[in-house]
Amino acid sequence: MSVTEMFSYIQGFLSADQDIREDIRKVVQVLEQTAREILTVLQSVHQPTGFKDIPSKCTKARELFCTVRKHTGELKTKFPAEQYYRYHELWRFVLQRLAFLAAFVVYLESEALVTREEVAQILAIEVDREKGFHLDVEDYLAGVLIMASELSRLAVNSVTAGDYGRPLRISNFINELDSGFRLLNLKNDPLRKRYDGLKYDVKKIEEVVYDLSIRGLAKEQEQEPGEEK
Amino acid sequence: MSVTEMFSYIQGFLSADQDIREDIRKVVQVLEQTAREILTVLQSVHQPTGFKDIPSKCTKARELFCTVRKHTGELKTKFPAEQYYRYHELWRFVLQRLAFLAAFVVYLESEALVTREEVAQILAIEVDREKGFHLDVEDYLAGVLIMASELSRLAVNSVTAGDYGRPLRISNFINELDSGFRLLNLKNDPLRKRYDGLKYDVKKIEEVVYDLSIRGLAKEQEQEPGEEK
Amino acid sequence: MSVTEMFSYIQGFLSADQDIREDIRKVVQVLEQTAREILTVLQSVHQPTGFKDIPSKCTKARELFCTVRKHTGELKTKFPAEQYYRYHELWRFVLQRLAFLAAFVVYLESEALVTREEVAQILAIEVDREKGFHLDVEDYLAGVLIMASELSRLAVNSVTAGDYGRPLRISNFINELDSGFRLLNLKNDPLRKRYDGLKYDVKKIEEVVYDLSIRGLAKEQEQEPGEEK
Amino acid sequence: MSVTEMFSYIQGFLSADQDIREDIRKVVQVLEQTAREILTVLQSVHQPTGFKDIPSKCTKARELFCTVRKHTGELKTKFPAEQYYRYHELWRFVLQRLAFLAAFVVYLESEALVTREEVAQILAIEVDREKGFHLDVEDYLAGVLIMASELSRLAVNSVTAGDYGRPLRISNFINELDSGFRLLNLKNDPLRKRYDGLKYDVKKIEEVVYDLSIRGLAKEQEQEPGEEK
Amino acid sequence: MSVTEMFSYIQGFLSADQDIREDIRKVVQVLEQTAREILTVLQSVHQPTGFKDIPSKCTKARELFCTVRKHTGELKTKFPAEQYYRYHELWRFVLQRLAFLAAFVVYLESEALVTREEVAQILAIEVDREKGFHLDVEDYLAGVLIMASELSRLAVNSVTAGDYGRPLRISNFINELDSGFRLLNLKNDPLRKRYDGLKYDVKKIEEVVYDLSIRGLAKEQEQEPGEEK
Amino acid sequence: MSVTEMFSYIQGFLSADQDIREDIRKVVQVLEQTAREILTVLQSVHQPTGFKDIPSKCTKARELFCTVRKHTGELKTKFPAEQYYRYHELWRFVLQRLAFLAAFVVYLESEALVTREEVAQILAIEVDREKGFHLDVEDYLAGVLIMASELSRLAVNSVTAGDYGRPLRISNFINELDSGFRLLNLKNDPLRKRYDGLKYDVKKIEEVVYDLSIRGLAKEQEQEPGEEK
Amino acid sequence: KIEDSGSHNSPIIAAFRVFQQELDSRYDKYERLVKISRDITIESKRTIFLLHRVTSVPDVEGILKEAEVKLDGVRQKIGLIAEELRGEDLYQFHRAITPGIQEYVEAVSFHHFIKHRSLISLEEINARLVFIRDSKGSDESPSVLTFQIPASDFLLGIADLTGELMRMCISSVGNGDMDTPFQLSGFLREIHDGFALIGNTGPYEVSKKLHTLRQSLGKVEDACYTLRVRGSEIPTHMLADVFSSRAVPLDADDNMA
Amino acid sequence: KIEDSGSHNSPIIAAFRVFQQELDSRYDKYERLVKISRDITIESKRTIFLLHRVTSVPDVEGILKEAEVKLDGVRQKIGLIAEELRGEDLYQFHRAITPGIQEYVEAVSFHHFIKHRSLISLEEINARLVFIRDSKGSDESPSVLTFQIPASDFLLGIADLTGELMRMCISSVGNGDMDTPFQLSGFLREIHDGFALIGNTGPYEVSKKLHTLRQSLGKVEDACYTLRVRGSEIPTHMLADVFSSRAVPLDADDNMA
Ligand SMILES: [Mn+2]
Ligand SMILES: [Mn+2]
Repeated sequence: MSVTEMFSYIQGFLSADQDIREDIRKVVQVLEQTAREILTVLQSVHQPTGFKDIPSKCTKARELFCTVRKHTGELKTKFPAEQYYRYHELWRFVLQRLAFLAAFVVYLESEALVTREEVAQILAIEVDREKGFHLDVEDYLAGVLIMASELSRLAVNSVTAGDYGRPLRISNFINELDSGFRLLNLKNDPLRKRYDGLKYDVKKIEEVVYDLSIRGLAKEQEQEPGEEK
Repeated sequence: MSVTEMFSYIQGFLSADQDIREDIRKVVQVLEQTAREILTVLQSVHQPTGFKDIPSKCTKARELFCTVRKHTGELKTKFPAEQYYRYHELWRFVLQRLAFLAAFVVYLESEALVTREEVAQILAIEVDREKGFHLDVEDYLAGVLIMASELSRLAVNSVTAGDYGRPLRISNFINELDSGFRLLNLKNDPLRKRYDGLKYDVKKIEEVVYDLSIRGLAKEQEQEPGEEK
Repeated sequence: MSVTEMFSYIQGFLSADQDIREDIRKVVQVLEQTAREILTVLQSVHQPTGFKDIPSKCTKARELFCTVRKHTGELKTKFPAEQYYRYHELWRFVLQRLAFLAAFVVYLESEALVTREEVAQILAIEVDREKGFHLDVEDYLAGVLIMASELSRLAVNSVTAGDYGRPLRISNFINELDSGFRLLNLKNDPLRKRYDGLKYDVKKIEEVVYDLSIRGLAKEQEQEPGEEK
Repeated sequence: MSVTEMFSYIQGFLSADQDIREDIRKVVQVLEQTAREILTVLQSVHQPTGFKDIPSKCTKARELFCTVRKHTGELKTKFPAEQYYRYHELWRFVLQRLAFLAAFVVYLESEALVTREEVAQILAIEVDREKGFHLDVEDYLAGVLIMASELSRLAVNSVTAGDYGRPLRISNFINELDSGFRLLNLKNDPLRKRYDGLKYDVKKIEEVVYDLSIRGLAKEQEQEPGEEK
Repeated sequence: MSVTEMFSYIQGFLSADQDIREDIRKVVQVLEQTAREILTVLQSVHQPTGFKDIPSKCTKARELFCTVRKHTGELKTKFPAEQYYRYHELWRFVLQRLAFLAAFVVYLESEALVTREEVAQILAIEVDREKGFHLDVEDYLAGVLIMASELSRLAVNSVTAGDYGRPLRISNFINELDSGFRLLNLKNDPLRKRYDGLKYDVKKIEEVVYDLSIRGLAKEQEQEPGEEK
Repeated sequence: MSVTEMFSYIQGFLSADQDIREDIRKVVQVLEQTAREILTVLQSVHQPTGFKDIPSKCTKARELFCTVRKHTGELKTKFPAEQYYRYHELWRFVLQRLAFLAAFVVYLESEALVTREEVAQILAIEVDREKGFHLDVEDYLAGVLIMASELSRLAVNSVTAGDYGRPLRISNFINELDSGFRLLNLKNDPLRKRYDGLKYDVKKIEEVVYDLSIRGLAKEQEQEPGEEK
Repeated sequence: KIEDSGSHNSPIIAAFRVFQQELDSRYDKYERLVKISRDITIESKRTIFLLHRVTSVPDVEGILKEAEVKLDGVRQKIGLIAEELRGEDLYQFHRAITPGIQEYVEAVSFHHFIKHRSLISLEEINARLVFIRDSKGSDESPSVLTFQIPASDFLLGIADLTGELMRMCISSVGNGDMDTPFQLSGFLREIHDGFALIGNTGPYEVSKKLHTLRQSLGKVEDACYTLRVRGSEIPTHMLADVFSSRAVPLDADDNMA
Repeated sequence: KIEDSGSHNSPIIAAFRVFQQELDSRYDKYERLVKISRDITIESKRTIFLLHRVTSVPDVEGILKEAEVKLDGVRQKIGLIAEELRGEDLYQFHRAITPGIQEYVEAVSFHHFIKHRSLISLEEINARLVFIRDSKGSDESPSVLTFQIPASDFLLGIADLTGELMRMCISSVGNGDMDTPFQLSGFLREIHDGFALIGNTGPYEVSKKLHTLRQSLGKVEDACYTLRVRGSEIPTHMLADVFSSRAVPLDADDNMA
């Protein structure tokens, strides 16, 4: 085989790879668009009026996740399954965003932490790598941390909207989350940096609770959390 | 499952991954050490006296590649085969170095371009991803480009050592390589940057040939290349 | 001795050094794990319910420090005693964290500043360099500064928990600490940067005290600090 | 003059510059030390007890400014007067600190904004560049802005100390300062950034005034500011 | 003076500085244009035919320096003399170019090193900082080094033009220059980097002299340098 | 129109713009591929054997330019004609390469500088912006500068191929080009940087001519340039 | 002989003289546009600066009118740009004018918000950038020049507007204005959600500003939160009283300036 | 009452006074070491500078002796470091002294190379860093102080040495010395191969210098190549002649300096 033949042959490899990347990129763009739409729906909970119809917003978001599932289904077909990590970077960002959105919906619905299994189910992907296109555990955790920072914003805005009970509940939830993360031995990577940000969210929410407490606003609500939910 | 249980469970995943990385890193370190030893052997061809016993140096390098093969064999056992690209960055650098060294040995022996198959064989790894731990095509190309820059140095030093025929042969070889690379549609990545460096190697070698030509030194040798080899 | 021999000889030094570093790193990782556990225990004092059983939390933390002492004992054996500062960077971070945790426990127990001697004793290390593995004064001070920022958080949360006396006592304590630090002629180094952060802690605590004062909540408690301690 | 002589002569110039920088750096270090001492004296006004003897603290600070003047006097002798801007960066930081301290003393004494002339006089330097070592206008402004943030802290602490009149006076003062700065067309430089911080100081002080107002604490004191001074 | 008046007054200072910079920039642009014209005139000495009428080219360049002097004259009026170093960076580049051009003209005329005094005179500026707008010694040296590299080119081209005596004279000149620079204790700054390039100019010229020597072309001309000049 | 509607409306603009960019990018990729093929054809003139059949290589390159014209024709249809500069950056790079290749072909054919009109004709585009998709003057100049550096390489290789007359002709050509560029008042932009590189090409070619001159190889050829062309 | 005369008669030199003219006239136009853009920036910034005074003085109308006059002046300058770009490709000189154009969008949208409490549209902005010019041939009818602001500049200007809105909010809180902060937070949230919808599909510069936008929104939300929390300690009507009594000395002060 | 006296009698303040002393004495020592190190750097650089003259003057021995005297002076300064570090942990102050120590290694190994054409060993360097000091108590026997250069500083100094060797090679070519460049290229290649063997196992700073080292080697190899290629046009003995005839005016010039 001459040098020219050899390089022509190699060019075949390179083109195939570039085509796959191009295909993935297109599906990811569509996913990003849908993710942005879900975000727009959910962000309206920060509006003073938004607190009233959280359930309807969640329903709407759940509907949009149908579209997401269609596209994740498509994504899987674009590359050989065992090369997940070869192209991981291409969808990593959007998958973390989607995990965040799923976690946020679940929190708004039930004030509970979404599990990795639930997120995978909402996105119609797998939990175990062996079974196919899956949700990497680090991407799940990144999504959860993005939600934590959204919750600190929610704590502030719920006070503005006159809901004095929610911050306390958020505070408890975030504290539990913080303890959970403290169990993990994170490497010095982007996830670690994101986790360092959690400290600020915790502090921020504690200060909201403090402001309510010192004015005697926390107590009065504490008595009736059942009714409010 | 409580938050705590969930995070404990996740910590299991993270530890497993970290252990694999640690194991890979250790083997890679040994490979790097051997690669450095091979390099030391081969670099002595740049010495004025080194031109005489290139064959014996190649033999010695070939022996050291036995050690390499032992360690590449070990490397494969350290992680699930289908997660090659998850840990690719960990061995990428050393694999490119080894590809370079294999290419250099083959060039010194036969003045021919090593094929990807030959490199894979020298390192006892696969060419096709499907068959197991393989030599990624981009890593093969990176190794070849490192060799090109070593050859431009060799052209200079062979003149110093009084061998006026070699630069001309290197020049032809590098030109062919350059044409080969021009067939490739490289992305804007590290490989592309490395390839941009090839231009300088080509120019450098052409200037050596020029220096010989203008002094009538290239011609006289050209007549007797058969004897010299 | 040839140049090559000389370099081989020196490589011997370097490998030995790297092995030591690897050993130290492993022990440090274990220390970090334990430090994280102690932190989890102590963090719970920020919870509204946590204020009730501070003593029991301190006891639990004290127990975990036994494990710490086991590992610091191990750490000492990993390198020649007189080369402490050669490897200082490797354990510096975790030692500062441990100094912080020791200082925090002591503060919670007695509302007093832990001395360097006490920290050293809790960690089963020395105060004087000459005597063996010791606690560098800068690392002790760094630990104290980390605690200061934890105390500003505690001041906020003690108000939430209905303890209006503690912020005032913390304020006095932090002010004294600030005066102490102002005696030091710190260079433009990490410690200096950390100290610059103290300003914000002081301010935050002052604002909490202010919030109590203006609502007449500080006064009433001020009369009975003796009883509460 | 031969080439050699010429270059020897030139070497003289170059060494002289390096020597000057070294000399300046030494004096600046001493100035920083004294600045820190003045700060410690003035910081104590934030203490509850500190409000009583502000005059004595000012007196003490004024005394320390004598030392400052000795060193600024020395500083001037270290370089040719017309090369002020060549070495400006070397003393810029400490001069801004000193301007802040001078401004703070004057405010504590008279609740008035120090003029550039007064600062220059306190530091025994010039206002007009033409007349010698002077206080650059941007450095004066930086000093004033540092003081503004110190005053917002003072407003908070004066409430804690039971002085309810001071915050209102500080509020008026800071508002006037803010109006002044609005007149300046600042470039996008460090000074601009510092000025952006002023808004938060204004806001903080307004909040203190608000807290006093709604409790009817502001009015009663407003009538007797003259007595209190 | 009220705060408002004071700040209005200060705003005047700040605008003045910005205006000065704008004014200086305009004059510098014109100077750059003229410098480029002088360069075009002098560049033609590298042409084979250019060697014949060096004197006429120098005359023409000298004329263009009249324009330069007009603009340097203007430049001085744009800012207070004692703030030279405040705006130094604005004209530094063009002044170095002009120093180079002056040095090159003087060399072509007399084969001697221009002194700083001469450059200053050609540009109608001062040597002593005290006397007004001056030529900083580092800028003078930078100009001289730019010329050195131009002379190495001239040595090559004078051989092409058949002038075999000039390279030897250039060689002696550059060697003397090199000895001069060795006397300087340069910091690790741009000037030092430029000086490191001088060695390569020296080497290149030596190679030309060598080429002439081995062909017996240098000697014959050496005897008649007087006539040629 | 609500804020949301307004943003949706604008997103319409942005999507349309992105689609156009995607379309352009695809055509540009094809153009790049063809440009690389033309380059491969022309590069072979640097080979010792390549000097013999320059005309046939030029013919082959001319044929490939037909393909280029097909794609430039396509390119024009991808965006509104009057928004050329909106998307300029997308094809700028390849257009400069093509201008270089056209200039190189023309130089090899006639040893003359291609005009802007000729390049435009070879690429089947316009010279005047008003008439449609055109060749920006800066891109034309960039192409010419790329050719200059290719010619310096050609000068070296023509000596190797035994053609001693060509370097001298290249030298004259490049010098003229240099004078041309010196007329331009280039801003501090990429073109300016590229032009700064011309200096090195000029120097390199001068050194080749020097090497020929000192060996008496230039003279003998100079007598017969007419015949050779 | 050839080499010598070369630099004077050669076709290369002749061609380069043409390029010289073309480049010089292009660069000159570019420089002129940069200067106009700089003037527009300065004048727009001054307008914004002036508009910020609405939080501390009673005569809002007067300030709005004064700002309107300033904006008219800026529009005259944009007319100069339109004239320079007559028959040109706007995007060829886009880099020269984009800072000024963005700053104008910021100023005019700030003015619009204060007056109408709504977001100005790109069409509304462009509708005021129509210029009537006397033709050069004096007896021809006057020609109409328009300037169309690119969507990306509009977006970038609006992104910067959010920073000004945040500043306005902080000042309002400082001055005891109880309504503006809440209005601002709603408005800012709408803009924020709009940008979130666009995400990274817009030009790179927009994505870069998203972080600052988010920070501004956070500051405004914090301010509203503070008002609510503090307001909880006192009935709202009292709150207004408290601050209106404070407003007087402030005004007095400002009138002096 | 407590707060007021607090800043004077509190145990915290008392403890911090101790820290103040400890830190000040540490920082002071650090500063003193930085100054000594700076002196060592300057004097070592001067020595290197002086040694470079061997390529252009005939009296190599004289220069070597002069350099030896300078190096003795530097060693005295290293003695001061040893004294400061008596009983201390060298690595605590390593950052203060490493620049000077590296520069000394560079100078002393350069001197050694010119004299012996070989690489000085770490042991040879350390053997000369033994200092006899009179004990403070005057009637005790004099004490012996030693200074051991860390292996990493040795390596870093040698890495820098290669830069000087490259400069020496370029000057030698310029001055017509035919042997030195070839000797240098062999020597440099050995050092280069040595560093290649160590690769990235050494400290980070060493890896950082590898690139420069490779460049220096390239320059030296190019110089030898040039000599060989140019030398091919003339018999070697003639070559020497050519340059020796050139050497005279050069010397004359230098004697003037
Ligand atoms: Mn703005
Ligand atoms: Mn050095």
